Order: sequence, then C-alpha cells, then structure tokens
Amino acid sequence: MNHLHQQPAIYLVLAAFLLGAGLYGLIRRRTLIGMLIAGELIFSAASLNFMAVNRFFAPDPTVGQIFVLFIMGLAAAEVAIALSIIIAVYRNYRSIHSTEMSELKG
Amino acid sequence: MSPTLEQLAEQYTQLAAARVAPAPAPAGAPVAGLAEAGGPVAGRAEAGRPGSPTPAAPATAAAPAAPKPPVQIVDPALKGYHLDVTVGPEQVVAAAEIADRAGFGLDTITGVDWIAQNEMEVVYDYFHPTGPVRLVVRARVPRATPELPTILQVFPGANWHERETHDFFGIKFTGHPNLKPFLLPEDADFHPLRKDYKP
Amino acid sequence: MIASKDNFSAAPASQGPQETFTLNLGPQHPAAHGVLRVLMTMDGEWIQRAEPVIGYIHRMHEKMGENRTLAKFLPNTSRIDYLSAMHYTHAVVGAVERAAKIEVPLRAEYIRVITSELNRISSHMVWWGALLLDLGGFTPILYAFDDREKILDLLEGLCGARLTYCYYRFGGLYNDADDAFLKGTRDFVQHMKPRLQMYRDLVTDNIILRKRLTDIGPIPAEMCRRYGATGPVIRGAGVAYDVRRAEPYSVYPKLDFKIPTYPEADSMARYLVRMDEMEQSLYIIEQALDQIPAGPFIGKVPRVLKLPPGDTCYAVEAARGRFLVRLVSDGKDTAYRVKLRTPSFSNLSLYEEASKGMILPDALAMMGSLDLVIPDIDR
Amino acid sequence: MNAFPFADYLVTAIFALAVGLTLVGALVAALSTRIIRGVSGLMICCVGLAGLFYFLNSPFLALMEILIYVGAVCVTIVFGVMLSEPDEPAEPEKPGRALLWGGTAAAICLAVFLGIAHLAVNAPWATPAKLTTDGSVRAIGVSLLTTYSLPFELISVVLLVAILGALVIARSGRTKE
Amino acid sequence: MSFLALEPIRVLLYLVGICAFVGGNAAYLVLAERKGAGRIQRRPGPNEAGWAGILQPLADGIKLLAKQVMVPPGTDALLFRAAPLMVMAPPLMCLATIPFGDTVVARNLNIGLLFVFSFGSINVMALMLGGWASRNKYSIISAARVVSQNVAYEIPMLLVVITLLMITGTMDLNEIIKQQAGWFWNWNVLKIWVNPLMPVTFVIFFTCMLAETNRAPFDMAEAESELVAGAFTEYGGMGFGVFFMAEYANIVVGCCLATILFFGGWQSPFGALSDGLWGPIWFLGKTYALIFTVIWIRWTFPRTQFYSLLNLSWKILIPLSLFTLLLTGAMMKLPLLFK
Repeated sequence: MNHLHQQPAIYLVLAAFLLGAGLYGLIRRRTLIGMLIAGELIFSAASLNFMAVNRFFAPDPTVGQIFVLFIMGLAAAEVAIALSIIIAVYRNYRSIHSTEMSELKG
Repeated sequence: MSPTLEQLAEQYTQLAAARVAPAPAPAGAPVAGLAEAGGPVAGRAEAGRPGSPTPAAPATAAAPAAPKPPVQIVDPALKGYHLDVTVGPEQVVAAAEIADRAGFGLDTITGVDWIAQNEMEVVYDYFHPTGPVRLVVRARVPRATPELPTILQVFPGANWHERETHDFFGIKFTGHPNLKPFLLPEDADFHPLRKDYKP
Repeated sequence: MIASKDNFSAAPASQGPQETFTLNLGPQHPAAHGVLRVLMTMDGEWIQRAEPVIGYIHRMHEKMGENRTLAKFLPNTSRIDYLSAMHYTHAVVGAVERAAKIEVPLRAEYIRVITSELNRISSHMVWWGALLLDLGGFTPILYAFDDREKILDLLEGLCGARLTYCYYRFGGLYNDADDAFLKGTRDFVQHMKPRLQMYRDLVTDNIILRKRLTDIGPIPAEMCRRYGATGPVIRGAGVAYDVRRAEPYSVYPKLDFKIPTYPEADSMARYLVRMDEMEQSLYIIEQALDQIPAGPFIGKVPRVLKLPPGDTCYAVEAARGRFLVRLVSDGKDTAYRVKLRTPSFSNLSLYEEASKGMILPDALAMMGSLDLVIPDIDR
Repeated sequence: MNAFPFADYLVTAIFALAVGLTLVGALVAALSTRIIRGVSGLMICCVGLAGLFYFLNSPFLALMEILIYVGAVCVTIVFGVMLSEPDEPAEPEKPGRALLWGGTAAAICLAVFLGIAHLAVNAPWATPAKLTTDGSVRAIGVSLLTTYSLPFELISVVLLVAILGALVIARSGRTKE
Repeated sequence: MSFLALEPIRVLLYLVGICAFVGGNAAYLVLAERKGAGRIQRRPGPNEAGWAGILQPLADGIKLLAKQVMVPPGTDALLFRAAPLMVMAPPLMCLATIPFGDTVVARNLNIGLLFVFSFGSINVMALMLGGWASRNKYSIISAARVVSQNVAYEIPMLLVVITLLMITGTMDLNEIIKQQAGWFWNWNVLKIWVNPLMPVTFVIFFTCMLAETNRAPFDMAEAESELVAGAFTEYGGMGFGVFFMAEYANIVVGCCLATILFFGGWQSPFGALSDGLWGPIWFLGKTYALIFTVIWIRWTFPRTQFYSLLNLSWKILIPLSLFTLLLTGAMMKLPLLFK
C-alpha cells in the first residue's frame, strides 16, 4: 500500500508549491491578466488540498469533491468578471499594466 | 428627368461664353457655333449603326489646329457621342457640375498628348444612365504646365481616372489628394503616354 | 452620397485611440481573382477603409495601340478582359468601322451578336462559379465550367481560340459560321435552359447564399452614377442602363430582350441580374439564329486602313458593363491615341466607399458580386 | 499483489508525469514573461492537476478540471489576451530593483511553501483511510441535491450574477465610444 | 490490485490501436473526401496514385513529410510547434472511450461522455494557440473566430447532451448504447414518445458538431476565401498535415458520438446480429454514413457568414435546445403527477 500516488504528503507539498508559485506570480506579474493567471494557480492549490485531504482523511469522500466543484464554479465566474473588468480597463487606459493605472481620477 | 440635348447645349454654351481671358485663340466666337453645327439633330437617337450617311459637321474632325466652336452637337452614328464641349481648364469643374445636375455619370477621364501643338487635351466622357445622351468635355492645357482642377468633389469616381491620367500623361489635377503612381510602379517618374516618352 | 475629401486622406476615418490594424489582402489572396491587393484598415473584423491597390499586371495596352497598326492592335483587346474577349474586340472593330465608315454585312452582325452573347454567358458562368468560391461553395464552379466548356468548344470551332478570341475583323468576321456552329449553338441553347433552372435550384434558392448576399454591400444607383459603375452593378441598383439599348449597336435594335433590373441594389440583386442576363442571352441567341440571313460575312475594307483625323467612340455592353473605346486618329494607319474605358475599373473604384463599415466576409462577398477581372482593371 | 510489477512502474510513471506537468505548468505560469505562455503554463498545470485528481479517485473532477479550466478558463483568458495585447512592458525594470523585488517575492513565496510543506509532511495526520467509495458521480449528485443544495443554488446564483456582471461591464466600455 | 494497476497496459495497447485507427481514418477520409467531392462535382478525383487513387494519402503524406516545417520569424516558436500536437491529442484521447462493439473499447469509463467533451474542449485552445503563435493577422482573426464559434456552439451541444443524459440516466457510453437495443425505433433519435423533439435534438447536435469541428458550412476557422487558411496559414509541411488530420479525427469522434447518442451505436437496426464482430461493423457503418453526410454537406453549401453563424447559435439553437431540455424534463416528470 505504499504506492507513490497514495502518499498524501506528495499532494499536500504540491499544493503548497502551487500556492507559492501563485503568490510569486501575483507579486511579480505586472499585467492584470498575469495576476489573474497567478490567482488561478492559488485556486488550484486550494482544490488540490481539498481533494487530497478528502481522499485520505475525510469520512465522507464526497464533501471535498463538492467543494472543489464549487471552487471551479467560482473560478470560472471570477475569470469572466475579471476579464470583463480588464477589457473595460483596457478601453479606458489603453493598457493593462498594473503600474500604469495607479491614479483613481474619475 | 434628363434634359434634352438642346438644353444641355444651351447650358454649356453659357458656360463657354462665361470663360474669361482664354489663353488660346479658339474661343473667339463662342456662341456662334451652336446653331449651325447642330443642324442634323434629327435622328440622332435612333441610328447607332455605323455607315448611315449623315452630313454631320465634318469640321469637328478636321485638324485640331483649326478653330472650332466650343459646343457642338454631333452625329452619334459617326462619333459615338452627341455633344462635344470644349471648355477652358479652369471650367472643367463647372462643366462637371452641369453634367452632374443633368444626371450624367462619369464614364472616363483621359488625356491626349498633342505634341505638335504643344498642348495636352484632357477629355471627360460622360454617359447618361437613363437617357441616350453622351457628352464629351474637353479642356486643353499647355504641355509645359499641365494643370487643371480636380472634379473629385463632383464625381468621386474621378479619383482613379485622374490618378491614371496623371500616371500616363503627367497632368496635375490640383486639389487631388492622392496623385501618387497608380498603375505604374511606385517609384515611376515617367509618363508613358506622352508622345516624347522613350522607354 | 457625396464623398467627402477625407475619404481619400491617408489617415483612417476613426478618431481617438487606435484600435485598428492593417490587413494586406493580396496581391495573392484566394478571394482576389488575380493579383488585386486591397489595403484594409480593420477594426476587428470591421473594415474601416479598404483601398484597392492595382497595377500589378498593368501592360499598357493603350501605348501598344499607338505603336502598331489597328489590325495588329485588335488581338490585344481580347487580352484585356480575357473572359469577354468577343465584346472587347467588338468595340474596337466597331470604333474603326464607325470612323472609317465601313459597311458591315448583316450576316456578320448577326453572328457577332450570337458569339457575343455566347461569350457573355460563358463569362457570367465563370463569375458565378468564382462568386460561389468566394462564398466557400466549391462545387458550382465545376458545374459552370462543365457548361462553359460547351461554349468554348463552339467558339473554338469558329475561330480557333478558346479564350482570347480574335474573331471579328474590320468590316466583318474572320470566317463564316458554318452549319455545325449554328446547329451546335441551337443545341446549346436547348441544353442550357434546364441547366439554368438547375443552377437556380442548386444555388440561387439556397438559404445560406441568400443570407450571404441579401442586403450585403448596397451600391445605390446614385453611387453607381457618380463612380461610373455600369453593367450588372447599375442594373442591380434598379437602373435599366444597358449599352445595347442606350446606344444601340450591331443588330441589337432588331432583337427583343429585356434588361433585367432589381431595385434592391445589394449583392443579391447583382447576382440575380446576371442570372437573368444569361437567360436573356439565350433568348437573344435564339432570335438571332432564327433571323440570320445568308450573305457575305465580310464587307469591303480597304487594304490599308487609315482613319480620318478626329476622334470616335464606340461602346459595347461587355459582360461586366460598359466598355468604351475612344480612338483618336491623325490620319495615319495607327491610332494617335487609344483609350480603353473598362467597366471593372470603374466598378472597383467605388469599392472603397461601398465597403466602409462592412465586415470582412461581407466585403469579399461584395467584391465577388462586382465580378472583377483584374487585367480588365489594370489593362 | 505484484503479479505484474511492470504495471506498478507504469502507474508510478504516469503519476510522476502528472506531478511533473503540474510543477512545470505552475512554474511556467508564474515565471514566463510572455503572457500567452503563462496561459499555456496554466493549461499544462491544469492537465497535470486533472491527472492528480484521477489518482485521488475522482475521475469526474479530473474531467471537470479539464473541461472548466482548459476549455473555459484558459480559453477565456487567451481571448482576453487577444483583446488587450498585454505583453510584459518592453522596457524592463532597473536590474537592481528587479533583483530586490524578485528576491523578496521569491523569499516570501519560498518561506510560505516551505512552511506549509513542513506542516504537511510532519503534521500528525490520521492514517490514510481505506478507499470507501470511488467518488462516483452519483454520490456527488446526491449530496449536491440533498446536503449541499443551498451552496449549489448559491453557486448558480453567483454564476448568473457573474455572467450578467461580465456582460454589463464589457458592454459599458463599448457604448462609451 | 487496484483498478489503476492493470488498466494502463490495456489503455496503452488500445491507444496504439486507436492511433492506427485515427491515422488510417484521417488519411483515408481525406481521400474519401476528395473522391466524394469529385463524385459530387462530376470529376474523378485523385486517381493516379495506385488503383483509383488508393495510394494518394501515402503520396500526400510523403510530400508533407518531405517539406520543411517553417517557423516564421517573430512567432512564438515553442507554441507554434506545440499547437499541432495539442490539436491531435484530444481526438486520440476521446476515441479511447468510444465503444466500437460490446467489448471492443479501450477504456469504458462510467463517465465516458464527460470524458469526450472535456478533451474535446482542448481542441479550441490548441487552434487558438496555433493561430496566435503564428503572428499572422489572418490567423489571429481566425483564432478569435474559433473561440467565439466554439463557445457559442458548445452551449447548445451540452444542452442537447444533458437532454440525453436525462433520458438515459448515465454517462457510460456503452450503457447508453445498450439502452437502445432492439429495433431501430428504439434509437434515441426516434424515441419520440420520450420527447417528440428528438429528431430536432439530433439536428441541433449535428449542427453543433459541424460547427465544433469547423466543417463547412461553418468552417470559419479556415475560410479559405477570406482568411487564406485561417489559423493554419503559416503552417507548412507536416505541421499543416497534422492540423488537417486532426480535423478529420475530430469528425470521426463527432460522428462516433452522434452514432452512440442517437443511432444506437453498435446495435443493429433490427434487434439481432449485434454481438461479436457485427457490433463494430454496424458501428462503423453508421459512423461512416454520418461522415459521408458531413462531406456531402461540405461540398453542397456555401459558407455561412460569421455573424449569422453566431446568431444561429445564440438566437435559435440555444433556445431550441433549452426548450427540448425542458420538454424532456416535463415529459419525464409528468407521469409522476398522475401516480
């Protein structure tokens, strides 16, 4: 029973890595879409954690899956909204670089 | 809706008469030419076949050097058009406006290089979409400074025709916004239809 | 409809921030039949400005006309619009005959009409197939070419050429139409009538085709007039302008035919005009075959043909519209100046104004409905 | 058990492939300068994640991951990229500044990663449970419509609002012109 | 031993078979398409290489392989090369779950239907990346079109599939087929007592399939008279060849799916003779009939205009498929009211 794919630690470490990568992207990316991608990575990290914990430690194995489903739905909704905002921003500023829209003048 | 040939001839005669200080000689007798030259007006619309005998004004076909009346009604069976108008280069816009009001469509614009007379002739052909009338408007410009105003604002279709004429003859249409080489190569600085053009 | 000056300025029409890009359509592009280049300023798929750039196959036929005798120049004209060579030679021949006052025998005129109309049908068939090709339907062109082949065979038997005919001569024809040709033409007319019905069933009534063409690329009569667009374009705008009736030539006054017009002025109208024209051409051919008299096929022509000084115009209704030849002579055996006014040139010149604000596929459908032949534009 | 050990290796190899895809994809998504490659990285990462989900006994979620992330989210992002052409700015930051900020960010992220990884590895987890169900679609569907029906309804409301909101925001930009 | 252990071997073996199937199909469908086009257009089609042109795909393949794959300057070379691979992978994966016969299936997932759709959605991404990486304006326009088109047609397609899910109650493709046993009126397409709009549903599905596989009259991605070759404009040699083959592979997958969902898969039309070798024969027969229909449509209709294409989806197909969905639900639940 010690197959590699049945070790919870691997999944959890991987999830932590995804979180780290997502955080790094969120800090370092200078375009809104780049930040959006990094955000998706963080979502993925959460999903993976949910799934791993659900598989190995949860009494009811459907809970985690349902949560991940919800996360996916939220991610899709978030992307739709975020992209429409980005496009609106692009129309106004002709740029989606986060540093170039620091002013909030009406 | 379309004016008759005579009305048109009248309008163009007035235009030709209004021409002030003509550079070349032919405008000497502006109004006279109309009635006589328009003699055989009858049967102008029917016969289109070549060869039908008509005594129509052979004077128009005479050597271009001879003074000819500025407005002539000619036999279409011989010429292929009905009204031959000669105006000054500054009057082509006014002539085009008359044609426009009369409902003519722009057929083509072209040039003829009369190198012997040291002149260039710009010929505007007009066709009528509803009436069987064809109109030819001519203007002569000196060969050294071939310039005349564009009729772009009257007939937008003149855009390409004027560019083409500029390509081939080097005639400048003042006011035309885009007189760059059109059919010729982009870097062409020659005008192949000039009679003194040697390739 | 007066085009303002900024139509022709270099800057695209839109103000404010640039969201446009330039699409260089052609000179080699599947929808540009030949080497036509259209510089398009696009906003997404919307065309802000489409400027045709022409001249890639310019051959200066007009200069050639000044340098060779009229009889030698005649074959040149069949290379201008290679799809309706008969009409083009007809115009040159007609202009010379008009200027030199050459009498043409009646039989020759009838055969000219028959061959011209056959040529018109074959030209329209190529257009029909090519338009459908533009619209993404590949099959019709092969059907059209199948039928066109019959016309080409007929004309080949008559004058030896399949595409760039030089069948007309000053004062008549190159040779007489034999019975095989006349019978073959009769058979072709009978063959073609059900085929036209099939074209209608297969293509014209197709809902996708109708949606692609209806209300697309309106070219109203006024725009046609100002740009000098003729032929099916102006007839598709509801104006019954046909040189065969407006400036009658040959024996067309003796023949009965309708000028098909459609007032909608859209691409579908132009399409339907051409489809109806094929039908009318068949009708004309039938009548001409019935009326054709016996007699000589060429009149008396001087051996050295010299035109009297002066200018002469001769216009014919070519497949694409009004083709005008203006011959200026100074009394020699070559023309002093030949002006060839080609229909496609004027028909394309309105493209810039007409395509404004259209989306790319529609603009290409409209371009197809203009029936362009690029050598006809460039000459 | 090990009647055919090669199968085990194969499974391990596929698992390693999934893990590798996730890692590489995440790295590309976080580090690449070209935004379009970032999206591709996200896509690769999601395919890897789908593989992991499959190994976590949930083929359904694996497929949903591909369907939603690759088929919808990534495509939407690429579409956004096409509409707004955002490559990273041509003129880079000053190298010193870049090093400073990049180093700081990397340090923070590394710290977060190491901390959580340490927790994950060393936490006193209960022993892994035996496989109880195969996480079938039916079970998920039943719980969605019974126990979790309220969140289910809420998420559909959220999606609806998101669609409408996206429409409104994207449209308002258009009409302003 | 867990179910994960032995499966991979089986899957791998079948994948090899499927690769061969897809490769052969793609190659010979090209020939079939050209022959069919020739037939429709009253010309012989390719008939030089081998008997009646039977070796034409081989000749084409050699020609494409011998050509250099040009990566134009200024493109994203990595994505440019990756896109053809990405576009080929999904149909290969999808075919793994397609049951060609009762037992002839690489990996019968209990959620096979979802599998096909989730991998099918990668296709869009691949075309889009290929178009974007080409840095060609035609390609970018084409890529934008692909996305709008596929997003628009995914919705009615999924709605139709949900309708079928409600009727069949399973996502297991083989199970769906087994439910359609018996005479041909048991096929889903004719089950009008379940939903009188079943034939309409099939038409919606088929239309969406044409649109999703970018086939004429919905071939907006390629649109050769407008966009030259759309997303594939910059591809030459085998890069183009793979895109081309993927198109046919996608058609195969789509027609297989239509066969399974609507025409009883490997079931014979009259109840008997559907076991053993007969199953694949029936299945392939039905599939190829549908594929022929696709070819037939392509060579008959002109291309639609892009915006009427989108309008067709958003204004007609989506409301219609929603309506069939509701109608199916109502017809399934109405009897409960009278119990």
